[in-house]
Amino acid sequence: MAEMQLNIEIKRYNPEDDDGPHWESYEVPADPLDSALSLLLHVKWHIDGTLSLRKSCAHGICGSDAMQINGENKLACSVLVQDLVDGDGDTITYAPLPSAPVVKDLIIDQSRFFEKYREVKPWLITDGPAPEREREQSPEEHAMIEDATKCIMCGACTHACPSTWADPDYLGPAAMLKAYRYTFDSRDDGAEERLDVVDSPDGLWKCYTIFNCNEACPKDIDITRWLSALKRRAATSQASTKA
Amino acid sequence: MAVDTKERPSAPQQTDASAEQEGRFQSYRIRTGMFAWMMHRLTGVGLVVYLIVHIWGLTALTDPETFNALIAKYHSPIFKVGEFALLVAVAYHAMNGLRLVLIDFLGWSPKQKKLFWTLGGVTAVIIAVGGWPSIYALGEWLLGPGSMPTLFL
Amino acid sequence: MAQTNALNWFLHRITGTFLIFMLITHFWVQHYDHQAASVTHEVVTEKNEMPDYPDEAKEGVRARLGPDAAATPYQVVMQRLADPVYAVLWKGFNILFLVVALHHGFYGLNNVMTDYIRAPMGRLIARTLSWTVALGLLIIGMYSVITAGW
Amino acid sequence: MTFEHDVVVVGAGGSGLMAALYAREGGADVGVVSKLHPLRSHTGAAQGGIAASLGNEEEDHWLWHAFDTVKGSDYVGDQDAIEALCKDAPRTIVELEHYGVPFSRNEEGTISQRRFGGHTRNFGEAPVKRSCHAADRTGHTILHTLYDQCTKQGVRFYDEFQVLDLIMTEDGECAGVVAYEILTGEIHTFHAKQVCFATGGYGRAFETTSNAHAGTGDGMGIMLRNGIPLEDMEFVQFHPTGLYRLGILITEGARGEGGILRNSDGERFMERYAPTVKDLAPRDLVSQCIYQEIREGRGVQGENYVHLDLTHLDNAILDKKLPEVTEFSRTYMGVDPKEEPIPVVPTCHYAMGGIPANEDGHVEMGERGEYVPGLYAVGECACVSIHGANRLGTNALLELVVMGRRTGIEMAKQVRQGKDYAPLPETPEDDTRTMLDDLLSNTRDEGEPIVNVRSELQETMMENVSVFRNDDTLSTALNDLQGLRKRAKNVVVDDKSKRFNTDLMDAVEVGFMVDYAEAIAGGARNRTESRGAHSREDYEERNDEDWLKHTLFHSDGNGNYEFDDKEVVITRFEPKERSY
Repeated sequence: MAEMQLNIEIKRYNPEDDDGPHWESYEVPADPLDSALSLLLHVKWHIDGTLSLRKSCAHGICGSDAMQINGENKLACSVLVQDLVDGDGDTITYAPLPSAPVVKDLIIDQSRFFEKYREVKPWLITDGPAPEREREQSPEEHAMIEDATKCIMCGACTHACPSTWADPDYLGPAAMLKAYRYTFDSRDDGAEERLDVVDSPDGLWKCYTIFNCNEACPKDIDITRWLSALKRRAATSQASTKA
Repeated sequence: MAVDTKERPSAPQQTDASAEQEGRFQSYRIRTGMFAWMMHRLTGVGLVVYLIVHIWGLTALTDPETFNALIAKYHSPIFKVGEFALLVAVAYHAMNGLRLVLIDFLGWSPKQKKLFWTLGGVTAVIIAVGGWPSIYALGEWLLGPGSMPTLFL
Repeated sequence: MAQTNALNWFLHRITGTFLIFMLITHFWVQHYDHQAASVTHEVVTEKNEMPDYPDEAKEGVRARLGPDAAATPYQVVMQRLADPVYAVLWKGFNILFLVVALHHGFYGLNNVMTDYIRAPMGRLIARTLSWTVALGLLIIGMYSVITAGW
Repeated sequence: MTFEHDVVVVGAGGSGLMAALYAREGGADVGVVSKLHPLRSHTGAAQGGIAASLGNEEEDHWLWHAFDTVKGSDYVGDQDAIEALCKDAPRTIVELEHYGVPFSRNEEGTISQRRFGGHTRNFGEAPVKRSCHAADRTGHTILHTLYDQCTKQGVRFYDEFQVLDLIMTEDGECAGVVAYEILTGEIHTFHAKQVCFATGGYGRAFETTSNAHAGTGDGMGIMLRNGIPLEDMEFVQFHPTGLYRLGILITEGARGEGGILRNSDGERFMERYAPTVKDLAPRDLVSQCIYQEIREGRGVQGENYVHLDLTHLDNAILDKKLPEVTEFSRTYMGVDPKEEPIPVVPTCHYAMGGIPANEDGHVEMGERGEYVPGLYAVGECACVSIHGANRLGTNALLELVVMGRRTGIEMAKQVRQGKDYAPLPETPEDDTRTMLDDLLSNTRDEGEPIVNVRSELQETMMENVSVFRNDDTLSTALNDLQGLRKRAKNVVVDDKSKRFNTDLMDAVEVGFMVDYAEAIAGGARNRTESRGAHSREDYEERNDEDWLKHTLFHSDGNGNYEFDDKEVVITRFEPKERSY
């Protein structure tokens, strides 16, 4: 049934047995409309059960299966074979997200990624008691943050960022997008607290508008745009505190 | 009981091999944004080096002999090549810098690719027009006087 | 420790934009001056030979230093600096240019260095070192500019 | 290792996080144990909305909402629970908004609401705008906001710990759970005063499903193995519009915004089946109609799918209100919904049945009020029974948050009132250890790959226990399951390592699947009537006289099972014929 045979190269590594990461190849049947994830599952289910990867929803909303495919960070479930290869016999490469500690095969340790997320106080901070009904927010105010709320925290952006590679302590696009999402929420009163965190040597100013995050984002969020807005906000708030 | 959300019950052991994954530089597909950034850094560092040399050179202003010798040096072929490279670096760094300013200050992120190609075109024109005298002079020197077309000059 | 870089980030972009205009001016005045043989008579000379200046420039130098004076680059520059209005404008511009270029360049360099140096001590050393160099260059440059033509 | 918490919540989707958050706010020390990172939970995939009679767009009343839910359930939902749900809905939505959920807004700046299948004004008169939403990412924004809040409040998370067993004392009290730490392969005991299961649904037991790979219904399997019955498992919801072949969901919101289902003739066939609400009929009905069209040869191009037509909608609506629909169709089918209709087919979507629980989350063994001390269930894995034989769209998210909230509050109250730890048995981890060791010791000689057993199970369930069922198909399924039960014990685990052994967990999950699949097929065979999502070809009519009751499925975990009844609570709405 399958229209072509593809060569799958996977960067494998199990620290329990292996000295270091190494590449392994597999022959896999594929259709143009198969997702990159389904090829991996074919390997895991039919060829080698020791292959380890995270997966869940398989349609791009849970953010489990971000990895480096053909040299770029993508969600395996959201990219199709036809967008990766030209035809029969071609090769697709899979590696874990760059610049992250590897737990096993394609699975990375995300504890540092989520530490950064927690650092930016990613929750609504409000002064005063909550009203009886919902807080009002105009469609325009809502539009300010809507793009940012699409984030699924898959980590593709942060691990695509050369600033993260150079300095793993860099907060990274995902965490700072969260900071943007709450700081620019018209209901939020916590801007100062959050800006204190992102306005740091390992924070906002290491965003050099490289756009790797935008390219990697499986939800097509214009991350750079929102981080620029956050920079302007941080800069003006610094100016007003000094004044 | 104290509640701590930060610490995992048991963190994975960091091994040397897993640290290997964390190189400062990663091989990654280069798209326009990353290309622009890499070139910006490269030209930027180059220009700082040039700036140091250039300012150092200014000390020659105090002494006629040194200054004249320096200017004479500037007219040697190797410096003509350097001059051209300088123009390329300055033009690129300036135009890409403009792109970054537009993105950061005016929120032109959605237009970043268009900006990249447009300003790339402008840079090419600047290099061609501004660099022509150097190319002309080099050509004259290499191929003999009168061998270069006298465009713009 | 107030670790904000907001002001530097802002200045970096402002100085960068400024530099574009300053560079154009700098090039125009210094390197494409119609008195100098740059635009119209761009030449490559053999080692240590002087470029030939147009008659206009030669005359200017002779008028100032006597009929036998040679129109060397130094003399051409000094001849221009002899005009007090030009000299003040030129010096003012160049000092500003110096400051702006140094801030822009060395802040950029610091960005690169703090990306690849992670230890706080290392960062401190790199920063101190680079800004010391920048300060030295500023002093040298200012001295050269201010004393030029004296 | 043993961890102690006042409250341990198993599962970190919408209901788990909600229960954890409210228990924490009520002063309890809370640990959340989940086999995934919480943000990977399947709540994030819920697209269309969450129902509440806020009345932001037009007049609405919780009683109308309750009526719709009762009618939607085909009158087998418990009306006391439904009333609690619909009454609590508005205030819960407002609380979510205060926590920061970025709901879409209308021009007045209040939460925007839209129409959804089965939701009507004035007891069935006409569709009503009741569904609050955040574009078509409602579940996603709720899940993320709840996680943000739990982080803020200091809920302790144990990510990627798979719970494999319940710890029960001899007196039938729950003392905690046993969990496998996927990262290290260690087995841990969680000792808790209160245990709350929020383990989600079992869509993965069917071949075509909108559910995540993780949706393997582990919690239900664990309950059965510990002697706790499952309720109403025969009611399985098939969502009418899954992408053809893939099962990925196209939200009902697409029809709420005006999308139309068409057969091969281009006919809007829902007009024939449900003249009043047409394409916005409840899911059970629409799924059955689609199957009917396909059976009668009106599937598009002779294939077994129909078209969801959105081409007549404004591009602005598709871009603003249904961006994910557009994205999914383009990504996975290469179809641009602005230009051409989307091929869709019913897909296994939601489990109406589950662990019997009341509206405060207490798990009930049999009769009402017969609680299992210290044990709660909430969300899709629980059967409260709000949804009865068929769930209305947007009521699932609502159940997660309302019941999660109520359960969290109840657990915190119990802790404050001095509920103490039940004593741990001497070796709580033994059964789990044995199970895992047995699986790891299987060899290729006697066993087979995990995928074989799982695929066959999914196929037989899809073939025999999906939208239309009869005694023959159900007997076939039960027969197959008997064989699969044995084979599931012999599957071969390739990966023998301790570190992140997903292969081993796959093997465990297949075992759970067989256990509750039997409850689904068995319950369906047992219930000799058609009601809601349970449609028997050999018993086409609803039979209130014999079957206006819940089914309780008891199993010994070895293929021997029996059924028990539980009465349906009726408060206001007497059962009548259900037509739309």
